[in-house]
Amino acid sequence: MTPSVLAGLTGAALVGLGLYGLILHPHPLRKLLAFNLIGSGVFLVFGIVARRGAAAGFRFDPVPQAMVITGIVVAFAASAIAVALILRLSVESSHVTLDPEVWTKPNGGDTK
Amino acid sequence: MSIRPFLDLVLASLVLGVAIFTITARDLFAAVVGYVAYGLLLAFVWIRLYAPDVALTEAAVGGGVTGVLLITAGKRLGAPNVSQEAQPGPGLKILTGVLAALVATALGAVILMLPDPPPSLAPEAAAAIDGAGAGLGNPITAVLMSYRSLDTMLEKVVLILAVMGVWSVGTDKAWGDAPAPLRQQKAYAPMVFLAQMLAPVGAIIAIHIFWTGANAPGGAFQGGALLAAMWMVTMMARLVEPPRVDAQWLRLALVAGPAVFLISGLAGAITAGSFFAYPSGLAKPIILFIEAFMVLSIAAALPMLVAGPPSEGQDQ
Amino acid sequence: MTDLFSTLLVASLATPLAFLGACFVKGWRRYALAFQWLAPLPSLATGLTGLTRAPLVYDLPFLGFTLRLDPPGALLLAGAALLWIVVSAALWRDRQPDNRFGLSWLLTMTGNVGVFIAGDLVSFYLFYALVSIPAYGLFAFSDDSGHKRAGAIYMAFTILGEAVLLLAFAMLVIGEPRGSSGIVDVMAALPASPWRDATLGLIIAGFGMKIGMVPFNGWMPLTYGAAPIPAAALLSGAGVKAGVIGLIRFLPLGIASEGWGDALVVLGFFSAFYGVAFGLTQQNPKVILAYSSISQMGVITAALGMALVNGQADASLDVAFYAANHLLVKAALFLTIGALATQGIKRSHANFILAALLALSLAGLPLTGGALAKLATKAQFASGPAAALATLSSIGTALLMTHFLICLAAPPPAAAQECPASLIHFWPAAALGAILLPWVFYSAISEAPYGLEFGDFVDGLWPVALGAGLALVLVRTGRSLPRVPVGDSIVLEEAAFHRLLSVGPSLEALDARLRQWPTAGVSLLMIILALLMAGVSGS
Amino acid sequence: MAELATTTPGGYLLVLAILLPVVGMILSFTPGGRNAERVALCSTPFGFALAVAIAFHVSRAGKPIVYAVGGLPPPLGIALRADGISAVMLVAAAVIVAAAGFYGRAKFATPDGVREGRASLTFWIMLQAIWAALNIIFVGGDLFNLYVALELLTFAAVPLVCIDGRAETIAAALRYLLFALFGSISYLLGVALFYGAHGTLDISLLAQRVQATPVIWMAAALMTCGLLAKTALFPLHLWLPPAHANAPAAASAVLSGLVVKGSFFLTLRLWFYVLPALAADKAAIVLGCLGSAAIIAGSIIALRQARLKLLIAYSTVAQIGYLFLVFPLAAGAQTWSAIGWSAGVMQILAHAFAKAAMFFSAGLLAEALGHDQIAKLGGAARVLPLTFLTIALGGLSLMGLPPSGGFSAKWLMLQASISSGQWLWTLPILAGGLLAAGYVYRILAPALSDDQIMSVSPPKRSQELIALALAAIAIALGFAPQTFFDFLEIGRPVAGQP
Repeated sequence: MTPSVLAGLTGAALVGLGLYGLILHPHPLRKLLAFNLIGSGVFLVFGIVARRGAAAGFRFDPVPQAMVITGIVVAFAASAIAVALILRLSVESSHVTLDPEVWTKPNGGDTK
Repeated sequence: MSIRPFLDLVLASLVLGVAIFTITARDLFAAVVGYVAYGLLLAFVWIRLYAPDVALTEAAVGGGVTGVLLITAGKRLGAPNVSQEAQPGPGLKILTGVLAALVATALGAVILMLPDPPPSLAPEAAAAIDGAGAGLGNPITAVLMSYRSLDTMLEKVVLILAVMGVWSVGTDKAWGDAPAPLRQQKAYAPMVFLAQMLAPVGAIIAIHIFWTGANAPGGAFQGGALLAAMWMVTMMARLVEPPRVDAQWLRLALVAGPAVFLISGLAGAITAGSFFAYPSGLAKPIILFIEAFMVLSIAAALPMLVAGPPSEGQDQ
Repeated sequence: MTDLFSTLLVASLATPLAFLGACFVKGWRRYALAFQWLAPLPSLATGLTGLTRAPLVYDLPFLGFTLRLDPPGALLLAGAALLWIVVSAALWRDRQPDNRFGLSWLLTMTGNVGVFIAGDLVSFYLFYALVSIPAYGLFAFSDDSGHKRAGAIYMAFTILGEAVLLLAFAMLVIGEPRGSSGIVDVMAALPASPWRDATLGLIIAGFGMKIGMVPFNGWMPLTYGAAPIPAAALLSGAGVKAGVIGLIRFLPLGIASEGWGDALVVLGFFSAFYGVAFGLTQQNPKVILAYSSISQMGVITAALGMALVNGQADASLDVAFYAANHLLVKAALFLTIGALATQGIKRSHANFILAALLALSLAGLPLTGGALAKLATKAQFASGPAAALATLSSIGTALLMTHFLICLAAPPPAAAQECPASLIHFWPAAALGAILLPWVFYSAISEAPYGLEFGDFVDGLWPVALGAGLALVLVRTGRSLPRVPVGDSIVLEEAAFHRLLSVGPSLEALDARLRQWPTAGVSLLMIILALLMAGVSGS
Repeated sequence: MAELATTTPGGYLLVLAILLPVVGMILSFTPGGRNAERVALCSTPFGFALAVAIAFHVSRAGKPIVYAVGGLPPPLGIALRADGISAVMLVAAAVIVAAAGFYGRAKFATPDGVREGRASLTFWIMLQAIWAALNIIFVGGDLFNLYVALELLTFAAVPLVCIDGRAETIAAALRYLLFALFGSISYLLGVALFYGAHGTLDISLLAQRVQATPVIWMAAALMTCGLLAKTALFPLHLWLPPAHANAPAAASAVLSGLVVKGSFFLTLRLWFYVLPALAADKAAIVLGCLGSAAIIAGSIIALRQARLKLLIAYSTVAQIGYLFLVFPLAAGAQTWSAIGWSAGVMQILAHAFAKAAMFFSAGLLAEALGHDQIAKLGGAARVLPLTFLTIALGGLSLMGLPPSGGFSAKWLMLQASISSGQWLWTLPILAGGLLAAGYVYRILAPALSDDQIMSVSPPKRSQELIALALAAIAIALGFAPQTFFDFLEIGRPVAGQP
């Protein structure tokens, strides 16, 4: 098993793990962690694609690697916004939850 | 038979083990700490994949800055306040587990089925290196700054947007004020000392990474991220406090990178016949020039994303 | 001359549209509504001109609409325009109804004019919707719960009919190989269309809802019961004819098609007798007239069915004449309710006789327009069981109309306020017009002479007399008829609908479940796997 | 195929259409303050002009116009392409963004006495960012570039949801963000597999290279699912009703009218432009079934809502369902595919304009009456005639009654399903129309009745007119001539002849 295949399978396993956590963890911060796990799994898939693409004197295909760098930044930006929302939610309400039942009161809602 | 495959296997199982811990840990904070460790481990995987640029980025952002972000958040949240009924039942757990495993298996299977010989743009990238690639020794920088410059420019726009998004979560009253300090308590003396020592050294290393990024692993993003980390360290030591969000210098620093990128991209239409093209011969200096501003923007954006929205009474 | 005629044709549509446009200019709205009785004038002229001419087709240069006027359309257009002019003029002379009502009125009028001259599927559908949907505003903008119920039921049938017709029209247009959506073209292609039977079934169901064909009849008595008299006169007179023209246009009359023809005959006569039977159980004259409409529309359906059986292409004009007669008489009958309910018009014998003549005209009383209408459909009901059933339906109509006249003796008190004073003064003229005007039209459409011989006279008279006599017997023997709620079967349909509504809460509960994060996540994974399976197994 | 890789005349306009809102965003952020509003509003006419110019060029060329960014053609570089549907969507986005801007001015003008307000600055920047992201999505030719645009779109949309800072809006925004991230990561994974399989992410190059291998199916499944999550296709709609119903009206209109169409547009691109060579009948049926479920469930639940804005939001869930009938109805190269295709694009446009108009009106109504409870709308049409006229016109299009874009869409969809022999799709199409009539009736019937209404504060006439104008466009779409549908065909790959 070459390192790249191993990394690819690790990536797939990370995606699976992350999906499990993202779906089941009730706390949004835990969901965010799980999202980042999936993200790194996906980047690893890019990584093995890049590694497999070694050619023309390069030990890797630079294009997917560049995409990973862009992807990491974007994922970080997403995490930052999510964290800001989670923190604000914890200030505004005692419930840090995504459970829709808490928020959809039959007569609640905006009155503007 | 070398020891390498064995080491790879150990590394992979370590990464997976920490990932499993992150998912299964009961305590929120423990999970966050687990994730930070995971980010650092992942950097080693990237090195094994001959991706030092990605490894640097992953270490700086995936492990470092994201780590600070999550740890700060975990601390501010305190004990998670999740009621028991929100916990999924065993049936749902099994179903989710089976489905997630199926997706992961399918993914693993198709990864093994990827075509051989593998397709690659490496030959094209190599061939273009002296033209559009501006003779940059680091092909990744060439991809980021030239071949796929539109992506990179947009990614910087995404960062500004994210900063604005984070700021917008604050209250109306606090608008214009500074974000809350990264640490509420007074900093320990050793922390202050560390920051005083580390920051200048880190800054120099950051500039070096950016500068060598043209030809060696590294580049604007990695350099900027390291610079950002140094700013964050000094903020955590409370040597400096986060700036006010309506400070013009801050806004200018945030938009400098994408703005300069945009202007030179537009200018490319005149000087090089196409938007986001560089005039031959001048390409490398122009790219370095743009990257310098991007370092600045990244160094400003990442700490602001970590610091969070403006907070009332945080007037400097 | 043809150019002048096309100009008239375009003006028939353009004038109401111009009035409609004027309603959106603030200062003009009042006048546009008050003078909207002028809007159908070009239609009247067009209709009269078009009666005796070859069909005219005119493509509007913009919008892609086609206008087409043939004699059946012209006949109904002229009748409808006349009715709109008379009723609108009287209504707005009396009072200034509010904008919602006025706008609904004008929209319904536009649709009613348009539906007779639409030449392609899309514009027909548009005008058909326009004559049906805004009519809601003519009776249902009320805070009274009964009116609201009638409005809701009317709307439900209307929209359901629209949906059925949309599917039918889509089949028609797809069945036309050259991509034309002209009604003539799609109908020419229908016999060869692979979707022929489905199309015809949908056409009959769709227009059946508009003309109150049993079992889609429940809305009609409710609506006419709720509508103020002028609105009821227009809806029953002109509005319903949109369904008739629909059947005329979209049944392949020239091609013998026994199965569908027989089905229509059965459906039609069933409606005809059903309307009589259930009308007899009612006491409110407006509701009785509604049941009479159900019955009369049944006769029209049966006539069309016979035409389909025999492949009579020219039946369209005969049926249109029958419908035009019903248009005038039914509207005049509604005005009769208002007229006799007020003190303004004396309940003299003369007035009552006039009302009786008008009512029995519907049953084909000799020398009235109704007799001509019967004569016009003679070709369809020539012999055999159909002829017997037609006679039987005349008897039924006479019976029902006599029952109406009896109930008219004590009209509902509200009827007086519903009917504008000008219309009441005008009523004798309107009634006479409704009885006599068909004579004018008849010469234009048919060469078959109306025999004034004694034998014919007796042939026409005995069913009417028999029906009237039966009604009187019914009164004498006492009211042992069961009380049926207005709209009969609608009560059951409403109950079924309410049972259907109970799907709502369970679906809402399901939705709440699906919107849980874990469920949504699981759904996502399942869709990934489903798409993967679909792809891998399909290739 | 080289013609899709090199710059064509007019191609530079594509770059300008993307950069205009990006520049606007940067100028709004720095120096900020009142400037943001001015920049955003001033750029809308230019954006509209650019979109029209692009449409003109596409129409004149009769084929897609292309720009190779940096002069570097794909696979190494990124190409931008505008075909018929791109051009139409660019124009629609420009109109709706401009309308939202001018409508939003009443609420989001920087308050007096303040240099810069949080909500104002956020609104103007996010509005332009959404515009930029949509423009990229409409003309992007590279799947990874489109990923970045998709993220830009999400990051711009989320803050608009919670712009008023109430706890439930923040929870709604968080749900939206996290589920959208779920979707984007799934999309990105598909991108990785595409690259791994064929070494390029350029749409037209991929279209030539793809083969029906498990890798490609996995990639397509992952990307589609990611896009479905962002489009809120039932049963992945958990985030949409709270997010769209709680955002301010100006934002809801853009979110419901345009933002969900962005990810749907990419789904179209994926199946009809990247994968036309694949026999995807079964996958198309899966999508069609989900769409049908969305129509039925979304409409019925809309019928049961107590609040107007929630009703409109659920109506969006239902109307999104119609969009997915395109996949079975426009697949392949049969005569009916073109009809199905026209129907799908018409549905996008009609819903975008009608829904934006409805949300604008719902906002005005809530402001005038102080609530948006449907049960308490009795008699409201007499005091807010223009607002209810707008709701009625928008409702006409949602119900699919003529003349309206919604009618054209359903009319064409029915034709496509009949002539393709896919009878079953006619049922949800018609049932959805009936149910839509039901919920529109629920709003209009009490409002038009004689019930008494308490006094109201009249809304701004200019805002009412903006909403009415959008509804009028939804109606006018019903008169679209054949040349319009021919225009939509420009650049549509037909299976078997890439």
